[in-house]
Amino acid sequence: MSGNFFIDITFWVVSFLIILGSFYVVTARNIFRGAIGLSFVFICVAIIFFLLNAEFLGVVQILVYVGAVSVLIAFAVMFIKDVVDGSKYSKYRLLSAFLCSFLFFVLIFISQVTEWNSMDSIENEDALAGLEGFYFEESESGSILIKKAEVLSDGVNKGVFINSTLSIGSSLISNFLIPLQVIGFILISALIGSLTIIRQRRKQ
Amino acid sequence: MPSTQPVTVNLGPQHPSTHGVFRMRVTFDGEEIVDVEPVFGYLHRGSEKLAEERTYTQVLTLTDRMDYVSSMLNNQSYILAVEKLANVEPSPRGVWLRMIASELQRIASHLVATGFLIQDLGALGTPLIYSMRQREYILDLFEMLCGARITNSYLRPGGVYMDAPEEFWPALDKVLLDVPHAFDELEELLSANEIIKSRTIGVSILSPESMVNASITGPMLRAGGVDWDLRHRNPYDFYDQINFHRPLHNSSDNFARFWVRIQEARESVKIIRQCIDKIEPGPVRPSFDEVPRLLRPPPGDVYSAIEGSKGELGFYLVSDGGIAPYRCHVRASSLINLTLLREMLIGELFNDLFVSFGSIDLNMGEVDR
Amino acid sequence: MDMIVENNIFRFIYCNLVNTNESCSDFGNFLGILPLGFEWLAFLISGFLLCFIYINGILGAVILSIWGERRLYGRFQNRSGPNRWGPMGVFTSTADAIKVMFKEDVVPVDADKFLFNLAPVLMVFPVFMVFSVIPVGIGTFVVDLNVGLLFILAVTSLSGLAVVIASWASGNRISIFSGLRAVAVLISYEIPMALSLVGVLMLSGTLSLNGIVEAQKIPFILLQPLGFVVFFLASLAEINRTPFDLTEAESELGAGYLNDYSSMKFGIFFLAEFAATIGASAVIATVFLAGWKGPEILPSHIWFGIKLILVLGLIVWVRMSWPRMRIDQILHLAWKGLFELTLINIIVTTIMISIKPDPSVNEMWIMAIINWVICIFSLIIVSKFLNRSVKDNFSNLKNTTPYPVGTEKIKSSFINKKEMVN
Amino acid sequence: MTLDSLLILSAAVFCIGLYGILSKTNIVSTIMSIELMFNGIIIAAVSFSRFTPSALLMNNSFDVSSFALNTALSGHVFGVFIISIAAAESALALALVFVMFNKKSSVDIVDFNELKG
Repeated sequence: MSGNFFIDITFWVVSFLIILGSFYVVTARNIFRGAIGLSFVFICVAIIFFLLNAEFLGVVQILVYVGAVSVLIAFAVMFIKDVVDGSKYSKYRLLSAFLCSFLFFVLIFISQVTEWNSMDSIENEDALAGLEGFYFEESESGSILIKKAEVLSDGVNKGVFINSTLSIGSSLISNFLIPLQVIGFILISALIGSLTIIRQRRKQ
Repeated sequence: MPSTQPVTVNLGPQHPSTHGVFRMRVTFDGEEIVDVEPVFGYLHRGSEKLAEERTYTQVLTLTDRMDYVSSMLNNQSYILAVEKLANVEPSPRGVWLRMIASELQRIASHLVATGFLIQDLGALGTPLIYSMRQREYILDLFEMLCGARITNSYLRPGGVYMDAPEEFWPALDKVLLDVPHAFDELEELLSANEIIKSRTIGVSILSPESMVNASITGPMLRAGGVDWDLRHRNPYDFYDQINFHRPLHNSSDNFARFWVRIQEARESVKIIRQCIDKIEPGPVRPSFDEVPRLLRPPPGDVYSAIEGSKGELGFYLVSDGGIAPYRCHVRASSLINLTLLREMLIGELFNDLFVSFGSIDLNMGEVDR
Repeated sequence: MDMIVENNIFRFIYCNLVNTNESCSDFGNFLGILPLGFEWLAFLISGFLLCFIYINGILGAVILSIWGERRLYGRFQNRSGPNRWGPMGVFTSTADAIKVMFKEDVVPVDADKFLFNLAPVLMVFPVFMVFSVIPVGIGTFVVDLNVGLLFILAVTSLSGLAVVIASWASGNRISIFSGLRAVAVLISYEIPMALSLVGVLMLSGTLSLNGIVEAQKIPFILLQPLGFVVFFLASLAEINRTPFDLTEAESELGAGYLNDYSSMKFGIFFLAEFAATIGASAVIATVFLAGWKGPEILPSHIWFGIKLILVLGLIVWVRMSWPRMRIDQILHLAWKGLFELTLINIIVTTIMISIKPDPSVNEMWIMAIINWVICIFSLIIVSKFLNRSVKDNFSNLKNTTPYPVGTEKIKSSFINKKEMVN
Repeated sequence: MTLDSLLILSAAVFCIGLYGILSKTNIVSTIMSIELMFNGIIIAAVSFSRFTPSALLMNNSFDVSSFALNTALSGHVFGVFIISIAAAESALALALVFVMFNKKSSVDIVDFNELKG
């Protein structure tokens, strides 16, 4: 169980770093340092994704969040003045701290009380093979059947959690096709919208 | 545009591409230049004041150090002024020799200017080294003539210091064969490269009117279509016996300036060939009986100008009858060509700042003197 | 575990430490120093050793590549290049490294000291991470991620953050200029860079670099010429090489964001830059030139090295010959030129795959010819489109009328002799 | 690494982000806090998809098709959606920051109180 042990240790260390980094982001007076702390949190979250076998999501997290969003924020910080101690508290600081910690405990309580479905309760062996092990795909009268593979051979696929990229891709264009299109429209309208906002100022 | 605040940046005096020690306080709006304030004087050595303490021949060595990439031309301008002031009649062979030397220097200077354009555009030294290699051959010729490569002090009142050695003439022929090829190479580099063309054409345009008003001279003026060349308008030495074209361009942008320089260097090769044809044996300078080492010109003042590699290069000398000039003033072409720097740069991008600056082809030694 | 066991170096070290039956028995005899039950220790040690070997290999390659690049510069520029220290000057870079280490480490007064020191680290670690997924030979890699190509794109985008931090933390306006330019260029060029790889992904069907190498029956440069051109230019922009070296434009910004760095911090930036160049060449060699594949007269590592050096030489050649582009031209090229080219590439590849889902080698050659024709035509069209604004200004040169100044010759000779008044 | 610990982490990041939004007046800090909240949500989505099976897979009598397997990755897909939305949101928000800064040369939300009745 050496693998699990290392994964657990990494998880606890990284979670600690995430919470520490998040606190730094919301308390730092220097906005630029806050932005850098934010990108640190993003990287740590990507590590959590890697630990959860979500390689694709982890890589996208680094690509989009660290490579684009936090660089954009750092870029924006350069344009505003009073960066070094520009991040001030409002007068509701204590109230919001109380509210947020209350919400935090409520969330923990709910998550502990709720009985979540567990992976252990799956009894279908083919499903387990499809999720984490090796499996065959057999197409049979319109639906695809998953069979557990006993011997390793070329036609064997890895489980959806081990090789998630393929499955994410296929579900994006089958189950989630319409949300995908909507996301595309949102991205384009955001692009055009932000350009329009900037250009309107330029004319004046 | 209110959306961004202008940023003022200090560029220089220690900056890799200010062609010396030059300082500019540039105000940017984003990447666009909105204001330029040139600050110079970091290389001021008081040459004009020092000239008042030296004899007329010794002042020659100061002129070498002014524009150190075209010292032969500085020498020529100064010597012409002294000859006019002291009524010296030069000997013909000396004049032909100094014409050859000064045209060679013009080629060398234009090679440096063109090489540094491509360097300023961001090429990593390869074009610069190619043009510098060609310049080396010309400097070798100077070494044969006078023993020095850069600070020559070759000319004397009435001619030159000494005659060219035997091996000079075949070497000169070889260089004259090579130089047009080098310029073909450079011109191809300049006018066939998409990046260079798109970065220089239409950048930093100056109108001929403004250039004439600012008394800008030299290749910069001729790139704007003004046909003004002192070798043609006011022939000094034996330039009236020589046929040459004056290349003109009409767009007055960075590309035109360098195109004009390259064509001009080609014309220089033709001028040198004509000089070689016309040169005849004889003394290279009058004897010391006619022109003594210690000149004492009669009181008076004189202004004499030549067409230098960067524009009109003039010397104003005042004599009080003594062995040293009472006052020596230089009309430095680099300094006067700098006057329109602000007009050239405003509205351009940061990337083009040093390209436009380099297209003036200035030399800090001459600007600050 | 099964992913890592395919790795030859790792397996060699691991099996020499612990000789377990499952993964080691069918590959010959191993020492087995540690007793069974210490697999976790062997796992740690062999992982550490693997990374150690890799990082030192990269550092050695960087030192060698700096030397080789300088020698090449020398040849391009008609001079000898470094030749004093060691045979043919091999140790010049070593001497440089030692010199850099002993320089004084200056931190500017205005600098944000923590971030100023953090930036070199952030700059260098993504570069090493790029190498971790690249197979440099059969079974020679650190890890074979199933999202390898995307991982490379993600990790290289980190260097943009490092540049921003470095430029901001220096507290220097010229550095901030450099940082702003870097952000604009990096964010713009990430898009064509990622899109140019889509054709490769469609052909190979996998994101893993090992899978991409194995999928190349003929090198993808033949099947994806447009993708290659766009990826090459975009990676030049990502590693700040000429003609896209706006960030460190010596003739304008001095050294850009490196202005205030000295000593080993500067050395680390320098190292990261050259390592990034090697990394980009390695990615191009793997994705477009079939990586370690080649005729079996030479070992796979040698083939990879040859291809790497070829691409590196191409980058050096470009750097030596081309001047820098202006910032607006660079951004126009990304958005108006390369972006369209990638879309053309994707459409063409999609059509071809839908016609021939599983082509044989001969059919691939036909596809390659069609692709090259399309590539050349689209490049010509796009370059014409981009160059509409640039016109030759020789057209009206013949009928130039000189500006009417000084049309008559100067008659007086400027000489004015008079008595001096003392 | 269990579902419980991941949910606690997610809730913590979410609540810290909420605290940042409520307590800070600088708009850039607010945007950064929003990004933190997004991240907390993605952690929750991915961990649910990793540790809880969908009802389709729980059903033993159902044929395990690849459709059913893909539903196991809904959390990942939602993570991708959230990330893209966050990218669009941050671009738009930063454009707004520029505009606000030009208008009042300040990025403090306290200064933008023109809408109050």
